[in-house]
Amino acid sequence: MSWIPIAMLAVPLLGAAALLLPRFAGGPSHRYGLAVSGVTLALAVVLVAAFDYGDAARTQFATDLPWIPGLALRFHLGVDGVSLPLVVLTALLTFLCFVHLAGRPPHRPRALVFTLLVLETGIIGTFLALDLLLFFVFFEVVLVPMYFVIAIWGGPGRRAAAVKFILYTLLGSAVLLLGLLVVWAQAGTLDMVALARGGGAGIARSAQIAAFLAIGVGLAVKAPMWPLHTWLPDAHTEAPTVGSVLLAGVLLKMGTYGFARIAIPILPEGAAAVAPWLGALAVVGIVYGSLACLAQRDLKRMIAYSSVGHMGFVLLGFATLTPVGVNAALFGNVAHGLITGLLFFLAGAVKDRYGTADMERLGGGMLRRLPYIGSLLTFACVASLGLPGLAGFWGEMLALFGAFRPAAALSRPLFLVFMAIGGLGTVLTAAYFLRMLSRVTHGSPAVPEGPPVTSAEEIREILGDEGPVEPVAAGTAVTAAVAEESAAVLAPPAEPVGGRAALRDVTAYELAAWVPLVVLTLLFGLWPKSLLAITTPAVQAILSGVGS
Amino acid sequence: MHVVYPVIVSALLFSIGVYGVLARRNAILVLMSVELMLNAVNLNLVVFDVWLRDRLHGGQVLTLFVIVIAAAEVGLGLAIVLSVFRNRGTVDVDRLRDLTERGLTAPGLASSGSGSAGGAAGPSTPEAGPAATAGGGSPGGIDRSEAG
Amino acid sequence: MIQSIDYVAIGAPLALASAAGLVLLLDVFLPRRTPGALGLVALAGVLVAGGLVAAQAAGGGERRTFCVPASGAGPGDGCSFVVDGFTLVLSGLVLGAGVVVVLLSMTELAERRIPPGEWYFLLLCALTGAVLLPAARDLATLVVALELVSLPVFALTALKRYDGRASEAALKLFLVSVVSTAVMLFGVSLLYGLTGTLHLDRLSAALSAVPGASGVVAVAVVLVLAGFAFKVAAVPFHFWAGDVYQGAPVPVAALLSVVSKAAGFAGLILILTTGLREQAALWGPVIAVVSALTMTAGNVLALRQRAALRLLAWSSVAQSGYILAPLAVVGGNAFAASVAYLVIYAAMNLGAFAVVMPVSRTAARNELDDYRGLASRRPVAAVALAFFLVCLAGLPPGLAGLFAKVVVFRQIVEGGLGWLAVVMAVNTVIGLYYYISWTARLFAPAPSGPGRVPAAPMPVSASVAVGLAVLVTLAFSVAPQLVLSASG
Amino acid sequence: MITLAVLAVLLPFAGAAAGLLGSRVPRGRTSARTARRRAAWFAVLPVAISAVAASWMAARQAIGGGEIAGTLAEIETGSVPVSVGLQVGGLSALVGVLVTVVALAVQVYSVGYMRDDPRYPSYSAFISLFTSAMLLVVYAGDLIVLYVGWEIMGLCSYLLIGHWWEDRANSRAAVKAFLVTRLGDVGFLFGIFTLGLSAGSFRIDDVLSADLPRGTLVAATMLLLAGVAGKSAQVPLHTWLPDAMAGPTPISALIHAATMVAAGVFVVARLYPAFLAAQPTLDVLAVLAAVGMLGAALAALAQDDLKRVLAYSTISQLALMAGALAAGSEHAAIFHLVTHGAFKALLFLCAGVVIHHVGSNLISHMGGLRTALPVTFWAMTIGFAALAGLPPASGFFSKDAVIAAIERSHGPAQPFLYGCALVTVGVTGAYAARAWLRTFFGSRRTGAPDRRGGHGGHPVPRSMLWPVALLAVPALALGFAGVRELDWESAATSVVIALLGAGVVYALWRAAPEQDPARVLGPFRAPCERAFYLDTVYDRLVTRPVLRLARGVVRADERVVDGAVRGSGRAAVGLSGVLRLAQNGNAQLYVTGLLAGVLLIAVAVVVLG
Repeated sequence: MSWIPIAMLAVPLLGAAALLLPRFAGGPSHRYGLAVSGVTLALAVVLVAAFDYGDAARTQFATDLPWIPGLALRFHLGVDGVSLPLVVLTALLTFLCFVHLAGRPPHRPRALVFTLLVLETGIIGTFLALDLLLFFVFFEVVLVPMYFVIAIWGGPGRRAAAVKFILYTLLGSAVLLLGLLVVWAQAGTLDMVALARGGGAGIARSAQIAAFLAIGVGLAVKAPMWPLHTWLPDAHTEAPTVGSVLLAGVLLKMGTYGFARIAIPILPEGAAAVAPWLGALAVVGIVYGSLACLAQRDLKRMIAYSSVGHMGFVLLGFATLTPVGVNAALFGNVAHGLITGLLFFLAGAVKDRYGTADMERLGGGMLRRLPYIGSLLTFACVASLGLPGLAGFWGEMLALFGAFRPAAALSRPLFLVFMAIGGLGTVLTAAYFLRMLSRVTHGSPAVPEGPPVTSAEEIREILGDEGPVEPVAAGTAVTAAVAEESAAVLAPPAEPVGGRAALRDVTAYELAAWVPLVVLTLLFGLWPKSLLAITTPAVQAILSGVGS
Repeated sequence: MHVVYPVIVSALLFSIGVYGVLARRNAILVLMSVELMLNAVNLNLVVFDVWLRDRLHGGQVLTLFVIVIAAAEVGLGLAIVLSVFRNRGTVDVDRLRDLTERGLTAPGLASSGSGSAGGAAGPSTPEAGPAATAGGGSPGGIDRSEAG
Repeated sequence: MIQSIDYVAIGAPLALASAAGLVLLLDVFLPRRTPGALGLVALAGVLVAGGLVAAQAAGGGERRTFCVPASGAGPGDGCSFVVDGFTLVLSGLVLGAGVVVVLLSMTELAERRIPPGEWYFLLLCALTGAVLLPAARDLATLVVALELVSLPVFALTALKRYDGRASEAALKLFLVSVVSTAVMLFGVSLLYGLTGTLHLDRLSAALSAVPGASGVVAVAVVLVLAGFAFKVAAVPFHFWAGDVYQGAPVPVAALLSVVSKAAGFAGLILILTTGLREQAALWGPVIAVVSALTMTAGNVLALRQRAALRLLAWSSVAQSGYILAPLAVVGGNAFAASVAYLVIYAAMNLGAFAVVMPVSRTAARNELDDYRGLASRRPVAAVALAFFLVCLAGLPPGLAGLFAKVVVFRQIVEGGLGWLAVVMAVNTVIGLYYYISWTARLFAPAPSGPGRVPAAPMPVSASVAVGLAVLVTLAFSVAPQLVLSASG
Repeated sequence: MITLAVLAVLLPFAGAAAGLLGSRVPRGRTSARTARRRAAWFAVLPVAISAVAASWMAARQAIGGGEIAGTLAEIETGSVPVSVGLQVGGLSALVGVLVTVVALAVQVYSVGYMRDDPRYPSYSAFISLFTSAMLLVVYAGDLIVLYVGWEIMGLCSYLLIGHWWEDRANSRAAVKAFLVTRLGDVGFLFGIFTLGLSAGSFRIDDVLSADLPRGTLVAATMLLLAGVAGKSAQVPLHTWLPDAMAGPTPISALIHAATMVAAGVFVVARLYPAFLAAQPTLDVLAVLAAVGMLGAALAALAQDDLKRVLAYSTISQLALMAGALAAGSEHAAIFHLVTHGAFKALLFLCAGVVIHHVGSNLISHMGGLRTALPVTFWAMTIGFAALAGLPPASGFFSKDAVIAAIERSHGPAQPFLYGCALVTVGVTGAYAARAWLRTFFGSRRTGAPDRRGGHGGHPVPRSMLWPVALLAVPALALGFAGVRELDWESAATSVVIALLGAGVVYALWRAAPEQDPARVLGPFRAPCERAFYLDTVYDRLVTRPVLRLARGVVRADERVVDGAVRGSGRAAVGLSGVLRLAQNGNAQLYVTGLLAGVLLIAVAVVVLG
């Protein structure tokens, strides 16, 4: 079965290459992209089905071929409990992006499909690679496609944002490469599995620290960690919807995945030495990101900054160097991918309809004008702020729990402080999301502030008398499900009557793209074991070097 | 004679050459200064050859090569200077500033006349087209050189 | 004393020289109407030389000729001409580049305003020098070969006699070059004076034996390096690059950026690793600092460039910095990384020139904005150029460039030059800025102004050149081992 | 048997899902009427079954059936595992019955109350979701599971307070409620961490049976107290509750009077052994409770909004329960919790009827409704009697148990707590009397702004009256069921005090029926009405600084963090400009640079090397 990982790389890559053929010019490329990514997703599903869950810590479906002996670079792929969820997430999100595109064909579709498929190859490759340099190569593959996604299909400030993105992340990658080379120079091998098994054996402590710093900085740029995050808001804000979704959903995960795959298992002593700093920056990121969100005006920008905060929790999880912390980080990765992916889809949908994502100009009353989208937005926000029962909770909770008792080598009081600050961050997170919901989804869209209203009951009376109200429930988590259910029968939905120009509520394509995210968010939230059971054995294997 | 004296002479010669290269604006004179530098090298080589009593006479052999190289360089150099003069009407090194970073003004250019001669007014031969668009006034230069 | 000459060893330069002569002869006798014929002859000459090199590589082993018997003048066998792996790789590089340059020349000369006979003659002479140089093992041969590379290039630059800018470029190149040569020769004379030998393999030991003149040795070493530093356009010898690339015909710029540079690096590597092996403590830091300055200066200068050729000039300066960096690592086999980078650099840089060449014929000023919308006018050329630029930046899908950088980084990191690695990392980022902004222009919507140039068909020779470069670069991307095993 | 507990939890959840998903399917062909009817069934039926199941389990407990416990799964976290399990003990069974019964009453009541609301399906679904979450809290066998339910309750509270989101004020109130409780919940979560990690398990049984050091217990219970204070609206995190009255009245009855706010008290009782071993926590709780009960009662006396009166009274009564807990009587607290759940839900539902009838929340718009709403009048009379602790209403017995427990307790804070409790009893009598008199007696006040043109007098649907009548029964009689022993002495004291308070108000009201008896407070009235300006203080101390900080962060991000990035870019470009200066086209400058460079390098090598 070891052909599956290779096939997962080959399908999108060859699919992209086939697009270069002249006969594709002008064709319905987005359908083609849908098919290719669908095949990739199917392969991912096969991977999930064939995965041996009893032995999640072991590398499965391994391929190990020599590629460049001169660089000791081997084409070494494999899947284990750490990478499997992310691989599937990538395949899923890419597929959903194509579903989204199918409903809303972009300009220059062929180029976009090509770019996205290459992007998918790079991301999946990063998660599959088990050779340090191969990892690096795939890590770099995503840069240029993402640059073009932003620079060609982005918003008005796309050029600057794209340049900032690629330069900043390349700087990170270059530093990362230096760290990897230090590891190579010291340990003499590039095989991640062997290196992780060795647990830093043969690498001097000072070299470990240096390498961890370099690798950590490289990954932290991608993650992103405060204060290396400033490329992210611009990139997210300017990127087209699919770009934002992939950027937030999986691209950021490459950074955090690197911590779990490379930095911590291979350099345990370095990790132990740097972890307090990592934790400190992580909690600063949590609070800082939340505060920044609190004062944002742009919806997409706010969601982007929220990623800084959420990634702070993920990094805090890593910094604890405990199984529970790393578990939290991996869980948080997946949850953030699902939820923020959904949030960006929604923000894109809002932007498409209103023509702006500026909260001031959006006004209020989205629940009235676009009840489905408003409801889904509420759901996504509530999931993102870490409500128990939804996926976002477990990552945050376990990260804080990990910080409650960090690894023995770390200072507990320090991490208790981190935990307290992180806990405060969860409140701030809730604050900005609810504030945004209050501003955007609540209130009345058209009717200016009416006569002074003293009681809620009166409001109800007024509304009841004033005219028809759209037939959909209020901003609720689960109205999402209503929408989901009715997706099949979704003819153009009944236009909401709000007194202003009617906007088209959710389309079938959009629903098809969003519903899987909603369902998975609920699934992982209600039954976290589905994910934790895969990661826990792998995490314990990762940390075997640290604990000793 | 101790080896130091000729070496010092050659060093002085080399320095004079360097000075000439830096101080002279006329390309021909610069070329001559370079010759001085090369001759300093030659002197060095011969002196060392003698002083070391090199059985292979590597120094002398190399001297011959250097002389040949110098000759070739001067020949080529003069040809290039000639070509420059034909195109620009000047052989002042510091006035040849058509090729420069964009946006940096070349103060010498305006006064030299080659720039101000006005490409538009000159007989805009097809050959001169690219140059005229790029930098300024080579057609004017051609006029001058033909006149001179 | 009659020496036996190993004609197999000197086959490649000999073939080139013969081809040069043949071109000159044919130019006299052939009718003027067929400039292409001369190009084909030159191409054949280069290919024959390449075949010889390939045959030697296949034959394996090492060939030496022009030897002086070891008679007390020092250790080593005193051979002036040695064909070993290093020589073969660089000769192969030069000849491969020569093929592309000849192909580009055919496009350049298609307008028949440049005399083809002289052009190809000079070109082949320069190639002869560049092939000769990596085989040279004594200072005299080295100097002569270096001049053989330089002098024809001045002439080639100036061969657009009607173009004042070409003449100006030639003069600038000439001036800087001859001054550098003079400085280098002065250094050579000092080295000779200190050691009494010109053979590289005897030089090092002899220098170590020089008592109490370390100052003079240091000065001599620095001066000798100057000549080669000029060739590779290292700081502070980089000033000429921008002006000359811009003024010279595009094939000459390509020649300068690849062949001439390869020759410079060959000489530098020979001098450093053979002639001055024992003096590594002396030149190691110098090379490191120069390398850092060179990559920084090149990248920073390219940052605000609007003219394509100037940008390529500064980019090639920056790339020189990367190639220099492993040389600063004292000892070991670090120079192999330089050679590997050089080979890959040659492929991708020539590719870029090969695409720029036809564009320069429709857009006179050849500015970056002229490339706007190239993807819609000439999709293949645009994709190729994008590929080369991304390669130069060192990002996938340009894996060749990425691996080249990895090789270099690895040597630096292993050599313990952490600061240089960081400088290079930062420079990679700066470099990416201009490469990617150029690449982005290719895919930007074309300007709809009246000045838009209609897409002319790609000249065949240029297409072949581009195709060749793409193939080679792709091969290096997929299997960089080709380069690594050859240069290692 | 555990299936029954699972069923009780899951049925309302399924009802919620069905209500949201199924009410309008197929879309477009389902009339609003059908959808409403369907949603109503989805809402009422599961809760009814849950109520039966809960009662069954409670009955089984009562006859000594022993605990029901079961673990569905263990979730490995890499550290202490989470065991997904339920556990129904005596306390849980009792509170479970309270929750389901009140929820059922509210669901039935809402069918009528929300008759005209187009968003009834989502509304009822959230109530079902809430019921499910609360049952999860009550039946949880594991602290993390409890926490999950705890937070989902918070979400439902948020969604339901903001049900009429067209009004920004409701939206703000909802956000405030969520954030304030969330703040406490962070502490709660940390408390759970402390307990779970020290005990090596999150299972409540394991935690309670573990022999934990006292310091750990104090720390853990203090942290838990934060969550309790948030959820149960105790000082200093109580400020959200009065604002939460913006929600529909049934929500106030269910969530903000009977169930969710009681969850805090429930959790303390559930983990009581841990609290008992941590005396400092109990002392802190005592002080908070004392301050809270008196302050809230005074605030209730000065409010004009009927629902706010009830809200402050809820805070006060919850503080009373907390006081009982602090005094060491878990039984008294739970007893009062149950009776309070009954009579406060009754009061809210009655208030809902009144508000529905009058069309205004303000007491000053009411009056003389005794004749118009006889059923409501009598039900509310019972409710107020229970609230004031007058016999024979249920509140009398439970409050007496609390007062007696406080009286008998020992502790540094006991005198203060006891004093406050007695004064509170008096004030409670006063505000209950005030609200009762001004609502149902006197003349009908005119001038109530009514946007529907006519003047009030909305007919009250029957489905609203049934629950009222039904709830009146336990509100009146529940006391007899729960009483263990009656301390006549303290009972007499508190009744006398309560009557005293009520008497003062009555005297004032008699003197001038048109004027508000709250004037007795004199200059103290304004602070009471504004709840001692705590909202303002929080706004100044927390909200505004945080927002200012947020703006500062955005500025700093722009100028400093990103500024450094852009600055380095600009520096590179600037450096480029400098280096370009040398590229002026003058070959002699190039040569000069070259030679100078060689010289420099040579000198450097000679000097340094």
